[in-house]
Amino acid sequence: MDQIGRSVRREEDRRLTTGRGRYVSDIVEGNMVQLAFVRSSRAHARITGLDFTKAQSMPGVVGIFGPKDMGEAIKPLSFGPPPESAMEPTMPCPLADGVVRHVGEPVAVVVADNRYIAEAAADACEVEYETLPAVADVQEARKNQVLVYPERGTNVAAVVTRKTGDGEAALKRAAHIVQETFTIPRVVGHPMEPRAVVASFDPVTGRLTVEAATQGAHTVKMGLAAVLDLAPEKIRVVVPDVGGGFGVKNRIYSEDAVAAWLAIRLGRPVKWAGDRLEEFLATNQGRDQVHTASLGVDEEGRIVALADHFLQNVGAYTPEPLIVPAQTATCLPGPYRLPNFEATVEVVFTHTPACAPYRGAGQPEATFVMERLLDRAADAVGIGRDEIRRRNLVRPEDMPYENGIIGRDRQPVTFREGDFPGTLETVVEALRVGTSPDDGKLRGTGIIDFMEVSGGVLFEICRLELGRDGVVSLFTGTSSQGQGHRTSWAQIAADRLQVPMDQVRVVEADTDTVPMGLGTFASRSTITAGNAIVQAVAPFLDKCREEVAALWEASPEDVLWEDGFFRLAGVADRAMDLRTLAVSRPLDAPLVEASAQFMDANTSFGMGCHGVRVAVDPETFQISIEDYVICHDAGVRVNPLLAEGQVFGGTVQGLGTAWYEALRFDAQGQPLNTSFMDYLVPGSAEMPDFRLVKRDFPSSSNPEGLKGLGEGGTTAAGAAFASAVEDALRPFGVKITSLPVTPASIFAQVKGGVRP
Amino acid sequence: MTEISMRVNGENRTVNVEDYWLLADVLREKLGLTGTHLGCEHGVCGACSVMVDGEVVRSCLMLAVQADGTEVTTVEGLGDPDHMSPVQEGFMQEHGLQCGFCTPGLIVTATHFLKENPHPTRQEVREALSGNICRCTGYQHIVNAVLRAADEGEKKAPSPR
Amino acid sequence: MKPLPFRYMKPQTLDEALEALGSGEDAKVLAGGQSLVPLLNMHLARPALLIDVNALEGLSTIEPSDAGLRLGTLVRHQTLLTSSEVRRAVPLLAEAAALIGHEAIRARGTVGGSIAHADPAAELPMVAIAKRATIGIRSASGSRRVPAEEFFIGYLMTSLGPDEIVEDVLFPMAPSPSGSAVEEFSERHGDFALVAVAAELSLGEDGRVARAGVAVAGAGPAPAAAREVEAALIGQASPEGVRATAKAVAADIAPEDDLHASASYRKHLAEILAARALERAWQRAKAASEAR
Amino acid sequence: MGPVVINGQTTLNAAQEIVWKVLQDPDALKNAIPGCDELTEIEPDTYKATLKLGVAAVRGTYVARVQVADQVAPSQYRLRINGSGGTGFVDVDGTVRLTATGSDTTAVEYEFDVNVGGTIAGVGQRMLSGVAKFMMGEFVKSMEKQIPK
Repeated sequence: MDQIGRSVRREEDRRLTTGRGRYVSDIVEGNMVQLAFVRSSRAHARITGLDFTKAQSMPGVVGIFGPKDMGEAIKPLSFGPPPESAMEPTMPCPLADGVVRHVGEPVAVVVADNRYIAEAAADACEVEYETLPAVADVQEARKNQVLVYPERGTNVAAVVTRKTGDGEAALKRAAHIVQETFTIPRVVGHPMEPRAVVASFDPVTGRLTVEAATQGAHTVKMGLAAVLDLAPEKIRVVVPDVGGGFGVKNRIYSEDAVAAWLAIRLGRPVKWAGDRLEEFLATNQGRDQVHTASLGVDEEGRIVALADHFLQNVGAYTPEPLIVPAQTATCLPGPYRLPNFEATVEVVFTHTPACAPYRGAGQPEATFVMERLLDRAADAVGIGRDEIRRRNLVRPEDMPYENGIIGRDRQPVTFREGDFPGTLETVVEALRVGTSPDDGKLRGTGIIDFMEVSGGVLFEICRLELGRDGVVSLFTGTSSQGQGHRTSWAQIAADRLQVPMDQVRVVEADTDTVPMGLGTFASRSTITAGNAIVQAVAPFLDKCREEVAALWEASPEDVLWEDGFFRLAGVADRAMDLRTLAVSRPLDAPLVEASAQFMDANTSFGMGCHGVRVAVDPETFQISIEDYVICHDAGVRVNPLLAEGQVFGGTVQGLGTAWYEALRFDAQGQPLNTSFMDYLVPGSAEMPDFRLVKRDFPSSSNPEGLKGLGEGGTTAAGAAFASAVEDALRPFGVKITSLPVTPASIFAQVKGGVRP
Repeated sequence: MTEISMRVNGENRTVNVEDYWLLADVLREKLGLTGTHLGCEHGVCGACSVMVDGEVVRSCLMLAVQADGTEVTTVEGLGDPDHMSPVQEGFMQEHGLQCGFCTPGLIVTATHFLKENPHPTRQEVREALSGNICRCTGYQHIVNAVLRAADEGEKKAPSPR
Repeated sequence: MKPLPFRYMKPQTLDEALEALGSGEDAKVLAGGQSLVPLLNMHLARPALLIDVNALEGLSTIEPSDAGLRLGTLVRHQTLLTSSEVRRAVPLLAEAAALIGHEAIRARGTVGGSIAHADPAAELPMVAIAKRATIGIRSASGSRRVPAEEFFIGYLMTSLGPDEIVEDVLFPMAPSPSGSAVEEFSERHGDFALVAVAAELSLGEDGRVARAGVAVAGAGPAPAAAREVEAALIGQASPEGVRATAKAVAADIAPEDDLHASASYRKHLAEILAARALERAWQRAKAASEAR
Repeated sequence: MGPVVINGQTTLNAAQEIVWKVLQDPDALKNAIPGCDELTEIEPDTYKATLKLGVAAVRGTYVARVQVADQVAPSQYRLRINGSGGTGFVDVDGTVRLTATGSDTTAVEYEFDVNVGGTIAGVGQRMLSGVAKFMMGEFVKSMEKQIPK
């Protein structure tokens, strides 16, 4: 029964489309209390007084707690070291310990009968601040006039360099050098479900159960164990339906720790369901880089060298200070032959919320910089924007192509499969189709290449268990926030077990079911869990074979597995399927189960190309997308429909950063647009219908040929959109070097320029 | 506390509410209808859309006391897992949802829209849904889903995969 | 983001509502709630008493008369879109109403609510100014009518007293033949306008513009009447001539830089949108004149 | 975007000494600061006040510290208001300068930085500058009214 490659519809959709989902905020338990946090209105201040008097007397308030009440639990949050960690994380305490370092940092917590009362009481809590100087802009912070951590003496948290060949020195040999400063704004991930957590404590067993809207159940478990000084086995973290993650739910947060601490202290179930404002202020954000980059090419437009110096604003607290900037540095060369390269990044603290991995995690930034430079270089050489790419892409005959830069799997980035120039041509051809009306609008196209870096981050475990009813339960530590893992994982298992899909039950993200899991991030789940599932099947079937042999009083070696049936060698009518095996076993027979741990040692690289045609109103500079072609190597597509959904959704999220999104701060670190009225995200009316062209090359980096594809759309869209808009605006000579590209930002450039 | 009575998904419900509670929270917390989601609580994202007396409204912008005496339809009232409405079925078949959090609001909005405009164009669907933010799907599959529901499964929807 | 506690009342008569409003308690009127409730949820509005006027009789009427089209304060935006009465009498209103938010907003939002809230980027205040509408105001001590231009005084600020309520808005009908148009620029479908322009032109016997009403939203702390443009329009007799008057709009508005746009971009947009609105209004007026 | 900067000048028909006195008078301050119902001296030249600030439906109550400082009689002083409440904070800091332009006329020049933080800064950007200017206008108008004729 071939299941891999089929667009199986998701079973959970029956629940989710009829309002029967179960998200954390939906959970109700007897005697439950709800939380609201008192959050800092200052970006940097010393807290000199907390007065809860007025709030405490409000009916329905159960208690109000400040940092002093939390005692030993007031210490920085932590979790296992990330794979690439040349630098310790700098994490906040669950409630600010004396000093606040960004607007929205939790200062105290109100426990009340419901959220209305909790919010009203939080509103009535009085906090006395001694305001301290603050800095929000990364370039200002780099000047070290205001320090986020005075004891460090500098706001520069770390400096990372990536280099290959002669590096920067090689630029001198180039016939043309293009140099530019690029800005990628601070953006907010904004899953539609704000973060939420429910914690309850059973004093009899001493066990803490936490249901969290998270991408990493074990991450939260280990983090809670550390901050609360609990033995990990005393904590169970379960993940119900989760309303989107995009990287920002892949952490332990202060609110998780406070809710868990309160559940133990109060002996009552505790719920915190964050709201949109809290999502703006207290959830990790993304991007915020400033690059000064130079690309040198020869007379024919062949790349000689790329040099980039950039700043990464990481905010005040940073769970993984280097992941994003290191990934940007690694990904800058893209899918091109690039002999000489040097990138240096300075990671800089500011008084803003943490800036951490968000969908793409460094790749959209790198792609924007490199692809913009290639556009410039094409203009400098006098060749087409597609032509310069044609001349520089890694070719099939170059593979395996090692570009000399060490990636997140601690190995040189190596392109092992694919036809990059072929992919480019496919998109160039597809975009040529279609005409535009003669309506006075300016039109332009953008065609850009990108790499999707997927997997290469540690391991996942898959455990298979044969139930008494014949259903095979599949346990993993990954966590779905919309990716449809239950369906894809069941497809993989059903395919290899040769059973119908409804005979596989997927249980994800329950820390009691597998000893460890890393969670869902870095486009790693399909590769890591997918291979783990396949690798668990063989030992699982071996165990089954032994059981069948016992029933048949035969030798396990004589039991064969064919087409979903166990057969006895040489005996034609002896056959048994898994279901029959399950019901035939004696009641006291041991559980049939097997596990495999797949270590994803090699990153998979999927290459892709986006082609966009836009129309721009030459008077108002209103932009519309007229055509959008995507080719995205996804390796083996387990479920093509779900894969397509990831690509389309990722691309629209990338268009958000490209077109609308930027969280602005004033010089004192006040965020200025913390509502969906002032922080715009993509809506349905402006987004295009994408045309997907499929060219897939199974990964050579893992046994099943799987690749991730959740981030590539986000990675590519900004560069593609900017290129197309700039092309359309050639008559005005507009240069796009920063995102988002808004009509207002175009006008700002045109104002001083020449009209066509 | 005020006692209010509503006809919710065809059933008469009477409940005591605080005057300052939003309709969304009363549906979710007092009536257990958690299909209605709160995504922004300032009337922009559309996740909390429900029908009140046949009109689509944001239940985060309406007080529960204002719904006294009205007929309210939430996503739960449009179908159930065994009897999905054409729009719900369309969302499932076209993969018009990923995380599913914005989905109930979209389904309510789309259901109401198709009643008014049973044969829409793609752009009309896009405009009708433009007050509902989805962060996962990129909207394309949602538009497919609504068109599929409009045509009850066949003609205008993209070719079967 | 939940409202802080307040007291709620739903009076059955206008007198009852006005009495409560005049009681000195910190009270707010709740009509459609599409502007007020977000403010309540964000704790930016913290009234002690909310007076829900939705049950009041006779405030949802649409009445054409010689004086013009009178819209009761509780007429919903969606009704402006669907009412044939409105489309016939004040087509500008129907066109503008289509640009208000999304259907879920229009289904609840009311004419009086939008006028009283006075968001400078909102459509109805702009149309009220372009049409030289008058606002009917009631309090326990009496009633008065205020020209729209005197009603809107700044960001969310109007000449409405704390004890007063908007009872109706009267839109005078344009002498025919006339034509009108609204142009709006927003980044996404359904958003508040960055800038919007509403224009209405009436032609004289000689086929020249005899009367003009032009207003701009989103380009200052309150919707602005484009008096310079209106003056320049009188006597114009060609689409080019009509378009050219848009240049004068800069003198009528005083936008400031904000997060979404610079003052100069807003001025630029106002000019472009005015030209487009005027040209369309002209064509419609011309067509109306030819149809006679 | 930095703080909202509000500056302006006006000429009052009173002698500089009289204007100076009014501007220093806590009662006059109380009447002039928008939404100020009470002003209690907590130490010399420093007052505690409760301010109800806002326009139309958008209103918040702020517990404020009002400080008159750096006086150079009769020509200049600094006024600082630091208010905080449930929706955030409002910090006003500025200087008022008086110059006699005749025996019975005084020029008043002022420049204030207004810093707003918290929810109101994050969701109310579109209105802040306009509202701040409006309120400062109210402050000046009210002060003018309190100059004895």
